[in-house]
Amino acid sequence: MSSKQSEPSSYNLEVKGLTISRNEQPLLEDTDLSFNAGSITHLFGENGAGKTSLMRALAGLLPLDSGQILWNQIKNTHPESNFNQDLLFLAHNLAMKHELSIAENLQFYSILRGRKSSLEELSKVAAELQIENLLERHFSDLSAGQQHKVALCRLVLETVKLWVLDEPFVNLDAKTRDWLSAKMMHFAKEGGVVIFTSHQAIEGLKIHQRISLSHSEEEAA
Amino acid sequence: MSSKQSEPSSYNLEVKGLTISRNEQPLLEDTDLSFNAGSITHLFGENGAGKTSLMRALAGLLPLDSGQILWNQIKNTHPESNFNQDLLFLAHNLAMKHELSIAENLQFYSILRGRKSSLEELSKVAAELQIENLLERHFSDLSAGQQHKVALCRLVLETVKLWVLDEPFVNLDAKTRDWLSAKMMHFAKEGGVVIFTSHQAIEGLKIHQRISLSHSEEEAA
Amino acid sequence: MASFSKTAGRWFHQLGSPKWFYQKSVKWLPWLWISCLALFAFGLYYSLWASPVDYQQGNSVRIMYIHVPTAVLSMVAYLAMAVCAVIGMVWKMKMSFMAMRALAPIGAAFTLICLFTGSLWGIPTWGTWWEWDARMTSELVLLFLYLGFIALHSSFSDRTKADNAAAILAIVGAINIPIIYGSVKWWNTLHQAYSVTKKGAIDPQMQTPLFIMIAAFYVLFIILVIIRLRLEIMNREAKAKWLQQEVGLGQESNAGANG
Amino acid sequence: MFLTLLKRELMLARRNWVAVLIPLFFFVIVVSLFPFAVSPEAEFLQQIAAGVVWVAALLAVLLSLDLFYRGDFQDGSLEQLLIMASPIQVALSKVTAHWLVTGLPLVLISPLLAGLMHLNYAPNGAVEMNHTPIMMLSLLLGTPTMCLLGAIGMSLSLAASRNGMLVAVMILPLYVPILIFGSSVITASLANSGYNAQIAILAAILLFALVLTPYTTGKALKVAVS
Amino acid sequence: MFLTLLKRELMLARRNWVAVLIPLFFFVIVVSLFPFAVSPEAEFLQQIAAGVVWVAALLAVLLSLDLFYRGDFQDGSLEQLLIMASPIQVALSKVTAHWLVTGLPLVLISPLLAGLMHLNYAPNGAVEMNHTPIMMLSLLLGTPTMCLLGAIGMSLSLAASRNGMLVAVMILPLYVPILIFGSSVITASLANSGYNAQIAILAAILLFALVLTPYTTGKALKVAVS
Ligand code: HEM
Ligand SMILES: Nc1ncnc2c1ncn2[C@@H]1O[C@H](COP(=O)(O)OP(=O)(O)OP(=O)(O)O)[C@@H](O)[C@H]1O
Ligand SMILES: Nc1ncnc2c1ncn2[C@@H]1O[C@H](COP(=O)(O)OP(=O)(O)OP(=O)(O)O)[C@@H](O)[C@H]1O
Ligand SMILES: [Mg+2]
Ligand SMILES: [Mg+2]
Repeated sequence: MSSKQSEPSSYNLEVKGLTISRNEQPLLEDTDLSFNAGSITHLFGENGAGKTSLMRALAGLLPLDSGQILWNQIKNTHPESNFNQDLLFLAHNLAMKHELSIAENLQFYSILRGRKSSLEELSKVAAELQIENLLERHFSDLSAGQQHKVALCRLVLETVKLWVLDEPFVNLDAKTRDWLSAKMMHFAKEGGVVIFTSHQAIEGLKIHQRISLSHSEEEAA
Repeated sequence: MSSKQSEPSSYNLEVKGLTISRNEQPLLEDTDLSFNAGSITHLFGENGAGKTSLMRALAGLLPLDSGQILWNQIKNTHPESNFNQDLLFLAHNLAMKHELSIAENLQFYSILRGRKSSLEELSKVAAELQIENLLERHFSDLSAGQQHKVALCRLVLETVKLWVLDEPFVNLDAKTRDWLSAKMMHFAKEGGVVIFTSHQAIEGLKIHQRISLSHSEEEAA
Repeated sequence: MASFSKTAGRWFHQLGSPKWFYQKSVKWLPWLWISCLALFAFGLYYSLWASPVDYQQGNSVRIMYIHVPTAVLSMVAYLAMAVCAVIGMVWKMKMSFMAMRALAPIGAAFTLICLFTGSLWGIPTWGTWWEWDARMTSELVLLFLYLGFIALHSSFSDRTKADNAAAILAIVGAINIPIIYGSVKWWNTLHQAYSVTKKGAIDPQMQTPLFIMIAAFYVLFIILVIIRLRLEIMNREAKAKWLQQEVGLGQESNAGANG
Repeated sequence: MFLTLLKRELMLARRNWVAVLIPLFFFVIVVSLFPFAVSPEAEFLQQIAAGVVWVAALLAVLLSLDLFYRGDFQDGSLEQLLIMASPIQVALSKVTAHWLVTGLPLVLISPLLAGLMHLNYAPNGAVEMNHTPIMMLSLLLGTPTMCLLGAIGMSLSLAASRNGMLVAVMILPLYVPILIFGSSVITASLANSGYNAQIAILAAILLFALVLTPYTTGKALKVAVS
Repeated sequence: MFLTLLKRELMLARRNWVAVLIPLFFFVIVVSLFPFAVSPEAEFLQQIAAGVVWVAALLAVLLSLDLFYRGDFQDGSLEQLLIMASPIQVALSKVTAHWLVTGLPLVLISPLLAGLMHLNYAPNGAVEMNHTPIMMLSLLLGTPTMCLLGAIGMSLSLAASRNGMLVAVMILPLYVPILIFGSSVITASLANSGYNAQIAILAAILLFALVLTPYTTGKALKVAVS
């Protein structure tokens, strides 16, 4: 299922013998995967194939039926793996508080990472995404794409090593899609690991690994 | 801003001198638009340009600052225009109850249209969308794309004359995108009016009118 | 609007323009301040020195000269708020909503002062700072209404929505105030068990200073509303060109007026 | 259309039947707390019974508001309803369902509480009077008004904040008249004096609310989705 | 990490001064409903004060639970928190914030309510007793327990997605003992009898809850997001 890359690398996410299921139906069975530093992986498959479920399992949210997930050779649930600090998971749900302003929302997360981002940093990334005028607006008073952009700001404001992005290109206009592709490639170049899903093809994004999931059967791509 | 089509037609949505604003900032000013029977209109523009706001204004949810919306020459707020019965508006929010099953959710909306759809009809469209096994599942236990598919079933189950679809292609796999394009073209061919937004290009969809919105200034496309 | 007479129509129109109001109100303020100070000077002198000491209550009766005017204004403010709400909703007049928003904290403050002075007065006269007396109780409910309004309005970030929602609340509240007052009064007369020193007619020697103080507080109230409304305009029209010019020009003309 | 909407609301409530029970539970628990918290003496309980039952009913109605409005707002159903039906119909169907599911059960369960609070206690020897029907009548007239007023508050606060206490802060002051007249019906009955006037006033307030609030709630719902 | 999480919760709940005051307004308004419903006479009010203040406190805690748990669950924040921190930390931070934001202010403002409810009323001639500190103590011990138990109920109900609220209904009866002991502390003080036993029980319940509930809550939160 995965195209193994054997070059040694600083960060490395490995999945061994993974079985996960939803509603008592297995989605993945005894699967091995590996995601190396500097690589961008595209998970694809039909609706309901199990992409989101796999990502949630990687993030430690969905209990595994069997198998293990290793971050730098250490189990991801082990505190020493530092997995939780290294991971940034963006889900369909943007995880922003509707009744708070954009700035407040983003600052929570950067505080949780241990370093409150300054207002300048905030305005800088907001300016790149053309939402600098909206920093004081409630999250609920934004358009769908603007809300999405706010969530994307986290990619810049938080220093991590692994991005797990569920449908990050949805609702974005072309300019922002390009911005995100560039950010992803830059992050990978600096040694980060990127895993994302998308139903649309993204022009200009260099993808190193494609993993296809399909209903009850999986195949390498 | 709009490319007027002067052919006479059975259904016709016309917008005259429309001004709408958000947060006291105008998004559209004194705009005339017209959407004719049998046409598919693509609204496009950057994030935050006002596509959703325009659609909500068309649907009667966002109050107009000035101007009027005419459905078959009658104001849309007037009961005689029958506008509310003729309109199907799919928003970013899928408007489905998480604690109800798919079948219940869909049946409720068809009842509101005045005709409860039978279980066969339901299974038929669900089968087209590969969600026929999920009809008894709670809406919350579906994947993002499956949830979206459920909302799309409404297009088949409810008999209306105007579709206003906000980002209908989001989260869908390629097969379902094709299904939706085909449905849209079929609906238009039968004399329906389709207005939709999308940030992605949809292959195979024949679009009759494109309207571009942009921040604080609008231009015809 | 067509039914308005021509001058009234123009007035209405002008009042509806933040720019017009912002520019004109600067000129009204000095006059208002002068009359306010004069009324207060006169009223305070009259009430604190020249009026008689109450034979029952002694000097504590002087609290009345603050208590009663604030009580009156607390209700006037709510009424004004509701009127602004109606105008704002019917004629979609932004300025009216701004006035509504400006009135709320001022009304709440007057209500609070009325409650506070009333409680203070209660300690010498009734021996307790709180009794469930009809007037006091309905004043308390009024305070709650103000607080509800403010809480609602400031829970939105979209001003249009905040204005519309809060306006509905203000109107609903205004319809309810007479009902609340009536019910509380009725309820209170039902439970007359406890002793309140019931009041006789007011001595005219107290009435005159009281009227002066009421007038003084009225003017003060108007001044406060204008100031808050100007702040509100500055806040909301921050991006408008006229205001940006005005802030520059305004300083000059202020300096001219003061110097 | 109204019936369709009502049926939908009732179906949803049935799905969440446990959530619907919480306010009822709460009602019973709050009332039954007082014998413990205050004094178990029948005479005393009888005197506070009216007030306690009424306040508890009022709070129960308040607690249950969220269930009927917030969910529909958050998942976008509310705007669909407002597109397909008139705001007044939506408002009325919600209020009716809310009352049928919360208000009416409160009324029906109140005799139990009357027993707990020794509402019909008579000092030894005296002929026992039955005040329970009067209490039920007062609640029957009062709870719909509470639902109607609560609907306004809830709709206004939907778009503003998720804080359930915001509604309470806005609406509780408006409940004061109903509370006063409602509880005084029972008190008057206990004192063997007439209570027709209060009943009439309660009914008048209800009518008044019935005429005015659905329109207002509809407006407020429109503001919420705008 | 706990402190960071706590800070987040506090910031979230308290983003502007109005939001800070809403629970307090609520508490005051609910308490002041009772004089309308029961009677404004000081003697009466004094007797029901304990129960009333306790019920109002419970209600405030109950109504604010949603804001702290369901909101985070629905918008996906909860899973983000659980990715970044351990479940027990998340649970503890939520409970602490909830108490600091709802429970503590209630305790602090309760003297005002003691005044409104004439808690320290003494019939003419009698020496006035001050029961306010006792009331505050009882609330100080009782409110954290309510927050802890509420957290379990709420997170279990998030976890059991179907009939989630069922669990919440099961938690509500657990509040009853706290209510009874809490208000009886005040009643005992009013009756000039000893209240040390009740205080001790309240404290014991609190300790018990403090030890057992955070782990359970954390587990339930984890199940909820899976
Ligand atoms: C609707 C609001 C109120 C109005 C219009 C009002 C008006 C007045 C007036 C006209 C008097 C003078 C009565 C007289 O000497 O004949 C008075 C006295 C008094 N008021 Fe108020 N008041 C209001 C609210 C309050 C409140 C909220 C409190 C307490 C918190 C309060 C406490 C008192 C006290 C203690 C006195 C002196 C009573 C006495 O002389 O027996 N009042 N009020
Ligand atoms: N609920 C709301 N309340 C207040 N302002 C809003 C609200 N929704 C959107 N806006 C503002 O109105 C403007 C237009 O938003 P709209 O949702 O119409 O954009 P859009 O074209 O649909 O964008 P997107 O492609 O991101 O969906 C934006 O600037 C946005 O900030
Ligand atoms: N919360 C849930 N509870 C139970 N079952 C679920 C849940 N979410 C998804 N499922 C089921 O698990 C399967 C995989 O879902 P998943 O969300 O992983 O799909 P996906 O590949 O992300 O699809 P999409 O492209 O639609 O996002 C689906 O069949 C779906 O019905
Ligand atoms: Mg998915
Ligand atoms: Mg949009």
